[in-house]
Amino acid sequence: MAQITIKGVKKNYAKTAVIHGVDVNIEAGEFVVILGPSGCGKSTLLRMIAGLEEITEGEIAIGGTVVNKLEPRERGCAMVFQNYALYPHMTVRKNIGYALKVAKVPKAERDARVMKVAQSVSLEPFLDRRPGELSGGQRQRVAMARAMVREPKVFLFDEPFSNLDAKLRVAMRSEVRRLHRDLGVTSVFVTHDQIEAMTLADKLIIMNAGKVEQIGKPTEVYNNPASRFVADFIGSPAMNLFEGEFDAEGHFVHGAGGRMNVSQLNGVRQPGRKVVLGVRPEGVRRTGADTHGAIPAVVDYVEELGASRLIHADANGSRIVALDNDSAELKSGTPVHLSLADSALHLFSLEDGRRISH
Amino acid sequence: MAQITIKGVKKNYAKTAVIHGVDVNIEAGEFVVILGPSGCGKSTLLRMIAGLEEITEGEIAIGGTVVNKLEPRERGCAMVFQNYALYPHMTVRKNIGYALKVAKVPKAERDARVMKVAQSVSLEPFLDRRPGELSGGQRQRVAMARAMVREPKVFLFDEPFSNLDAKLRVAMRSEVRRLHRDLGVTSVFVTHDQIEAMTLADKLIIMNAGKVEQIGKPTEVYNNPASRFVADFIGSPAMNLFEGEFDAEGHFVHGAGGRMNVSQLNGVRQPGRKVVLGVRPEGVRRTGADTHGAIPAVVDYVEELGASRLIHADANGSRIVALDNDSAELKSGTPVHLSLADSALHLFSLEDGRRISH
Amino acid sequence: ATKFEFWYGLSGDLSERIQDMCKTFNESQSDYEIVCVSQDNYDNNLQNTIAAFRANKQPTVTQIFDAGTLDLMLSDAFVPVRQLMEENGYKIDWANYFAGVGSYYSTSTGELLSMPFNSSTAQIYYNTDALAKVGFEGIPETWSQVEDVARKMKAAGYDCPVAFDPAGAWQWFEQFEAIHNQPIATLGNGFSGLNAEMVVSKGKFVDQLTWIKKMYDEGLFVHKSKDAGETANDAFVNGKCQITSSSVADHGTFGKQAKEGVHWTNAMLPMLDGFERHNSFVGGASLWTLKGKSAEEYKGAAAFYNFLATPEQTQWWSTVTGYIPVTNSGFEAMKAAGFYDAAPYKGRELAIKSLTMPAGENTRGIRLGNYASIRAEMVKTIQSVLFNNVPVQQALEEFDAKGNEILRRFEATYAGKNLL
Amino acid sequence: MIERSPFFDFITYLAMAFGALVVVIPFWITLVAGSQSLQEVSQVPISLLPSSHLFENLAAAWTRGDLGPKLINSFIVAIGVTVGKITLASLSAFAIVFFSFKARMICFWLIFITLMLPLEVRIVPTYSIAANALLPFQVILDTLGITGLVQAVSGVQIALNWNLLNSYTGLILPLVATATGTFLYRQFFMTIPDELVEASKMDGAHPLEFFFDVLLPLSRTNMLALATIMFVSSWNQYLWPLLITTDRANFGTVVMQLKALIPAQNGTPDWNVTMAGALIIMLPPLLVVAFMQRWFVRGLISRDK
Amino acid sequence: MERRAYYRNGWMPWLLLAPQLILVLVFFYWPTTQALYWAFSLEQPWGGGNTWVGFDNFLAIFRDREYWGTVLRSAFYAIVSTGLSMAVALTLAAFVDRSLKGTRIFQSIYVWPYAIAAPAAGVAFRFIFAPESGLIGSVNQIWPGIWDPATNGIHALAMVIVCHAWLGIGYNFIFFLAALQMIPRSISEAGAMDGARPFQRLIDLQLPLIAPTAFFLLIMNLISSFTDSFGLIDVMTEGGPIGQTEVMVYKIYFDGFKGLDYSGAAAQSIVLMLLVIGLTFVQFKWVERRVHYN
Ligand SMILES: Nc1ncnc2c1ncn2[C@@H]1O[C@H](COP(=O)(O)OP(=O)(O)OP(=O)(O)O)[C@@H](O)[C@H]1O
Ligand SMILES: Nc1ncnc2c1ncn2[C@@H]1O[C@H](COP(=O)(O)OP(=O)(O)OP(=O)(O)O)[C@@H](O)[C@H]1O
Ligand SMILES: O=P(O)(O)OC[C@H](O)CO
Ligand SMILES: [Mg+2]
Ligand SMILES: [Mg+2]
Repeated sequence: MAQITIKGVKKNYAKTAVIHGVDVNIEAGEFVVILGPSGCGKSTLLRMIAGLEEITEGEIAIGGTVVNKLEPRERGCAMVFQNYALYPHMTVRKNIGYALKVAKVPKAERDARVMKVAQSVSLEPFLDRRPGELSGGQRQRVAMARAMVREPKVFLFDEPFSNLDAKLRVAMRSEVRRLHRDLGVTSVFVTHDQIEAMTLADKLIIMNAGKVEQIGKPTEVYNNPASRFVADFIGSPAMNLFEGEFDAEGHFVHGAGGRMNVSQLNGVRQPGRKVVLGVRPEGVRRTGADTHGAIPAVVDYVEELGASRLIHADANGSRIVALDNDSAELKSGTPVHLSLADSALHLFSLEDGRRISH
Repeated sequence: MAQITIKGVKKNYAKTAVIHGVDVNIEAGEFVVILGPSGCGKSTLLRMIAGLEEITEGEIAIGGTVVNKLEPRERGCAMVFQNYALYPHMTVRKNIGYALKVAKVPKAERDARVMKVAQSVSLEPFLDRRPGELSGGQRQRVAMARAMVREPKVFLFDEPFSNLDAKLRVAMRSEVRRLHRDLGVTSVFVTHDQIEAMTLADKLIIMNAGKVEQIGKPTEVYNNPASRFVADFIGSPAMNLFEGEFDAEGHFVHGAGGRMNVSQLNGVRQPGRKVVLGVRPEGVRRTGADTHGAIPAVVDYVEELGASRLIHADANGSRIVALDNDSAELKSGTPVHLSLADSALHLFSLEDGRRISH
Repeated sequence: ATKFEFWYGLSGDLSERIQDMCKTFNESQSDYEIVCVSQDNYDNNLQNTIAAFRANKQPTVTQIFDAGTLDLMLSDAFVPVRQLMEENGYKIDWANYFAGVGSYYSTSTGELLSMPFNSSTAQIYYNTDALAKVGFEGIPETWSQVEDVARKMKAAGYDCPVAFDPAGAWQWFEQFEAIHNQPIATLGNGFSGLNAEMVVSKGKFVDQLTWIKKMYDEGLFVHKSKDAGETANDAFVNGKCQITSSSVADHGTFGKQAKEGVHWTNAMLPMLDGFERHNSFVGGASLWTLKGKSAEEYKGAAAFYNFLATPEQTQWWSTVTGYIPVTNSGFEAMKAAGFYDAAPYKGRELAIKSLTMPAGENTRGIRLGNYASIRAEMVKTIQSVLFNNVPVQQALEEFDAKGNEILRRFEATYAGKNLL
Repeated sequence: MIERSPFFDFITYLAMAFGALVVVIPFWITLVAGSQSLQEVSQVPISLLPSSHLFENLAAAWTRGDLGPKLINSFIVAIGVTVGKITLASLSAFAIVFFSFKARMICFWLIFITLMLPLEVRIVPTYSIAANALLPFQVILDTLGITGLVQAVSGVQIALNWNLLNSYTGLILPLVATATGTFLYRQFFMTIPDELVEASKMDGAHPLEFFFDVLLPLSRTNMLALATIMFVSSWNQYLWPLLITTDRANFGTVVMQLKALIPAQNGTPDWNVTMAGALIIMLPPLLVVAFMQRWFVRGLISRDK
Repeated sequence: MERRAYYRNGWMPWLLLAPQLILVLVFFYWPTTQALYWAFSLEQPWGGGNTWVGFDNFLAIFRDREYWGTVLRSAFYAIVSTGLSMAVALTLAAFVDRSLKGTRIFQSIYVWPYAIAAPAAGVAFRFIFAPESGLIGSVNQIWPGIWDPATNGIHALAMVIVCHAWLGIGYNFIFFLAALQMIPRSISEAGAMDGARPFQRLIDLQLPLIAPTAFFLLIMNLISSFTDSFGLIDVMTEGGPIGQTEVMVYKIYFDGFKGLDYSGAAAQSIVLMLLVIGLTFVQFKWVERRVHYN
């Protein structure tokens, strides 16, 4: 259990800058998830913590010690790789015990520790198999056991579930959660799956193009996205985002002259101000034509989700998605009326994409 | 546009039977999705339609003609492969036009048709690039364009989106839908992603272990799963399924002696009958301790989904998941009370897993 | 003109002389054109000839060395030269050929099978300055004198008194056996049957090899070979070694290549004390006419042989190389013309002298099957004695055993055939 | 890699430099000796710096080894083998990998086994086949009685004869016959995803269209690797040309000439000329490898994922 | 998994295979059959005929001490040259695999020996190892007679073996490097995270993972040392001194062509063939049974 401090960290590959200066503080025992689109630098950041990648600039400290110059083995981190990176030629037992063997832990103690860890992730029956003879989920557990056995100060996970199918992913999620609850080791978990991120994180770090966009609790990030990028990235189906401006009457004008009554945004409705208005599909509901502020729209198509469905519609040239629980059939071309829930509006600057508080 | 009739089709690889007899009727112009877990034989069935796999037994007819003995090129099907299977050394233009070239379509006509198709999937700017220089989504579109250019009678898709990330998948979904709406070509789409299946299908075929489990509209399948397998497979988070039996008083007894009041199942509650009771998480709600029939449970953990959250709890030894919109924090170990929505109960035979109507 | 091929096994200077000869022949008449192809050395030429014969691509005429004579005789692949010449209307006085030469290439009944061509025998070569320096008067004639001289040379500061190349089994071994009338194999070295047996380990060569080994160990014989970086001949003409033994064919080459200030002479091979000198073996090669060619080509071959047999040609060949004239008349004519009286040809008559010494039952020649392989075994045998200290008696017994194996194999291969 | 300590990097460079030295020394010595005069080359110890006589030596070697025509022969043979092998190998590998027929595995093994028994092992009998490459067919005809039949009917005696000795065909064909190429192509073809074949089937392409339109363009890197291997190995053939050419003046290859360049039994030990000759002989394949090495290595590292 | 994208087409595969099959039949199976026949008979060198002798030829070579000497020498030659070449190549490949700056230059140099004809290398090495001149000759200046491949069979053999090993470096290097580079990087990284240092990772992780390649190379090298040694020996020592550098192939050539003993040579060829087939068989057994790691 150790605190991790990342100060002004940058990373260049040859000439190209990949991480542009990241500052993060991770408390001891915290479970931090780094989330971001592919190529944004998540793995790079994680690997710099691990010591697998040199730090171009800045400082990383683990448990108070600056580790910039330390070899991976000296940092007390354990890592679970995306493709598990199990040693294919060793049995599960040897895979798990390899770190101990390298550390010259006596055989008896080693065996005991391997056994204990294997039990904790229900791997005892497979200890003498090779990774090739295991299912995806079992391999994943071996990777975790291997990380656990060293009793590291920090766990690092690089998209550990991305090779698993949906069902297994859900199961592994709860296993990781349990692991963290039991051991309480500081963990950094990289993913680009937002459900994974939302459900696992104590603290969520949203990265984009080598920069941190937002740090916060999952609900905080969901409910108060700090930028247009985060708003768009978090939540599935994605938030409806309309580019437009306020007119003299304070209406929000968008698309091919669509107008929305957004009186709840009082205070920021400077006429002519160019903004992006965001509202989640669950904040858009079907309503009667006579409802105040109802937006007329035409159904494009409907996506059936089972319990609910998504209405994709066109509102004056802007695409809008609404979550609907009604099961009546809606043909393409049907006119509907939609209203935006009051509390659910988000506003971002069109220029820099930052959130505009209201 | 052609009708597809699959009659008593079986497939063996050497000695092992992989498809055990499938009968399906696909109407001309219909969009059919085959959904099932990995290895259930979806691809095999599709490939038999395409002519890439011999039919061991039974008959497949396309547009009224039995095609069992026809070469792929004689069947009038086009196929989009999971990993696109683009010709890596050809430009996009050549990839799309290859089928026409092979068919000896004159160059001028070929170019015109390629151009038209490319326009319809917005690929014109990339016509002279190689597949390696395209993003995943663009490649996917090339694969579709390649299938479209031949103006086939049937489109076959084998998990065409499984290599795309979540955002792109949603986008491609609507593109496929548009394509089908515009061309109206009979389509068979294989996937193991249920969202994809639910949202795309006119008709859903659920397969399991080489057999068809259920055929129907997506909502029908969601609301009336024909078997325990379908119930478990469709819906995310998955349906809660409790194995148990009815006691003398008609209560449903499960787990470590948990009892549920399921009076709405009147008529099928023979004491001692062993059944599986199913209820979707959205049919499980938190309720007061004094509500009639409330089930006491202990929170294990809560998964934050952003708009809502899932409460994973233990009810007398049975795991139960409830969908919750409340945002109050729920620590592990908190006792709660849950109630099952009346209309949402499903009952399956414990023996053969078939649905028990009530 | 009819073209026909002649393959030969000489290289370097000697190869160029052959080319000269071919040119002369081609220019001397217009009916035939001979194409002369070098195959580098005798071994190669034999192998390539066989290979070509099997493929029906053989030359009309091929030059086969002494060691391959029996291989040819049993091959059923040639046209006997006497028959060839008769059929083509040439009258050759076969009796004019030196008896030793003729008999080597004839059947037991005296039928000459191949055309004698470049005949030689072995000689010993001395650096006369070195001999003078150690105060030896004249030329050593016995091996004990050679030993004595070599010892003195060593003492006088010569690093390499005698150049010795184990590959020279022909001069160091075969010719030794001949002049001492020692049998290499029974049945007159195989002349009277394919069932001859090797007997080297039972004869005088045991002592001789023992002596060579002693000389080698004392540094009086010095190993000179291609593998060692410098051949014995080179070492001799460069003045680095003072004595060497080689074919008289090299007499001409030595004359040309001897470094400034290196004075040398040749002599018949030395004898062991107390032995009567017998004739040495004819070395070199003869020309064989191969079967399977057209009559026209045979006409050409015959014309070519006839051309070789002319006195002028015999004399020219003998002059530009060190090979001996193969006919009595040729030799007599040259002698009469004073050819042998002065340098650079003086000394070559010793080869004839050596060849015409009294004959013994073991001096007719060697008629052993696959003899090239047996010779190669002898090279190994000498090497193993010198380099690996294998006891001489044992080494030679092994050599005999090895040789017998080769002979028996040959006999079995040609089972049912008899010596001609 | 992971550890980046300067000390370890230093060790790495040191080891690599040492390795380079081991590899380069023979080339260097060849060059140095080839550039020296007879006196210089005979010195002990030899100087390790090149001298100024390279061109004379090259010229001397050129004439002594008659390298001009021999180089041309070597090129003809090497290119012939390369082209022939690539053609044959790609076709047969195509058949073996992409077609389903009963004797598929038997054919594969029939061809593959030849990989295990290089020419050197069957020198002697191979020679006789070179004398008449049609002999097997003659024997087949004879044993089937066809020869006799035809002779009885038409009076014509069937005598198949095709002599390969002293011919380019003879130098080339037997080297083309071996399975290296087929094996390499097979390995590569197996990495071609099934879907690509299927896509072309769906596009209506004939197998040969698939072969020419898809497979060949895709195997370009492998083709280059194979070409390199084939060129080098056929250029470097020694025993076979030695055997099959009795007429060395017209059909000899450069590598065979090496022996002719080694100082002769009673010639001067002019190793400088020998080495200059060796230099000429080594150069073409070396250039090919140096030039192709990028593709060469890449072609062998067919990462099948 | 078995490929499934097969074409079914009656005659086409045969048409495609025909050229190769015919060549293989003519140049491989026919001569091999002939060798088999010769090995059981006595073939006259000039092709005049032959007599059936059963196993006599084999008995003859098996009774021959010299033949066994050649076999043992071949084995020694094979093991030492293979070991040497592979060890050097592996070491170089392991360092190159670190892909430091400038490694590519080294990498391309290491491939060079592959390009060189064995006889050409033989000439160069013969000069380098010549006792009276060359590079190694200098030791004779200090200790006269300490190095003499012309008379010392062991020296001569060492000289040939070193040259053979050198020739193999390029080939071995490429394959080792390819194998090393095909190990997922993350395996090494996992090793590093587990605390293993580079050398330990080489031993514990990389070597076991490239074992199939190493084994393949081992067999290829062994086979090549049986067969490719001919050119080298022919220009370097011609089997001498005292036949102490004579290996099996050289003896086959020598006995058959120089010694005109076609049948003995054929019998030896058959023995060598069996040996090589045996080795290849071992390889296949092993490769078949090799752990499929993924
Ligand atoms: N060795 C390298 N050399 C050059 N650029 C690199 C290297 N490794 C990564 N990059 C680049 O750095 C950027 C960040 O890469 P990184 O692997 O950290 O992304 P990521 O967020 O983990 O993406 P993913 O979700 O796809 O794993 C990418 O643009 C990538 O192309
Ligand atoms: N060529 C083959 N030989 C033997 N068995 C095969 C072959 N191809 C497929 N199978 C087996 O047939 C079954 C069905 O395979 P299929 O590819 O149709 O599954 P799928 O439903 O498409 O699965 P996925 O979702 O993983 O693609 C599997 O158990 C598979 O192992
Ligand atoms: O060098 P030559 O021509 O005299 O021949 C010597 C021997 O007879 C060859 O066997
Ligand atoms: Mg990553
Ligand atoms: Mg599939």
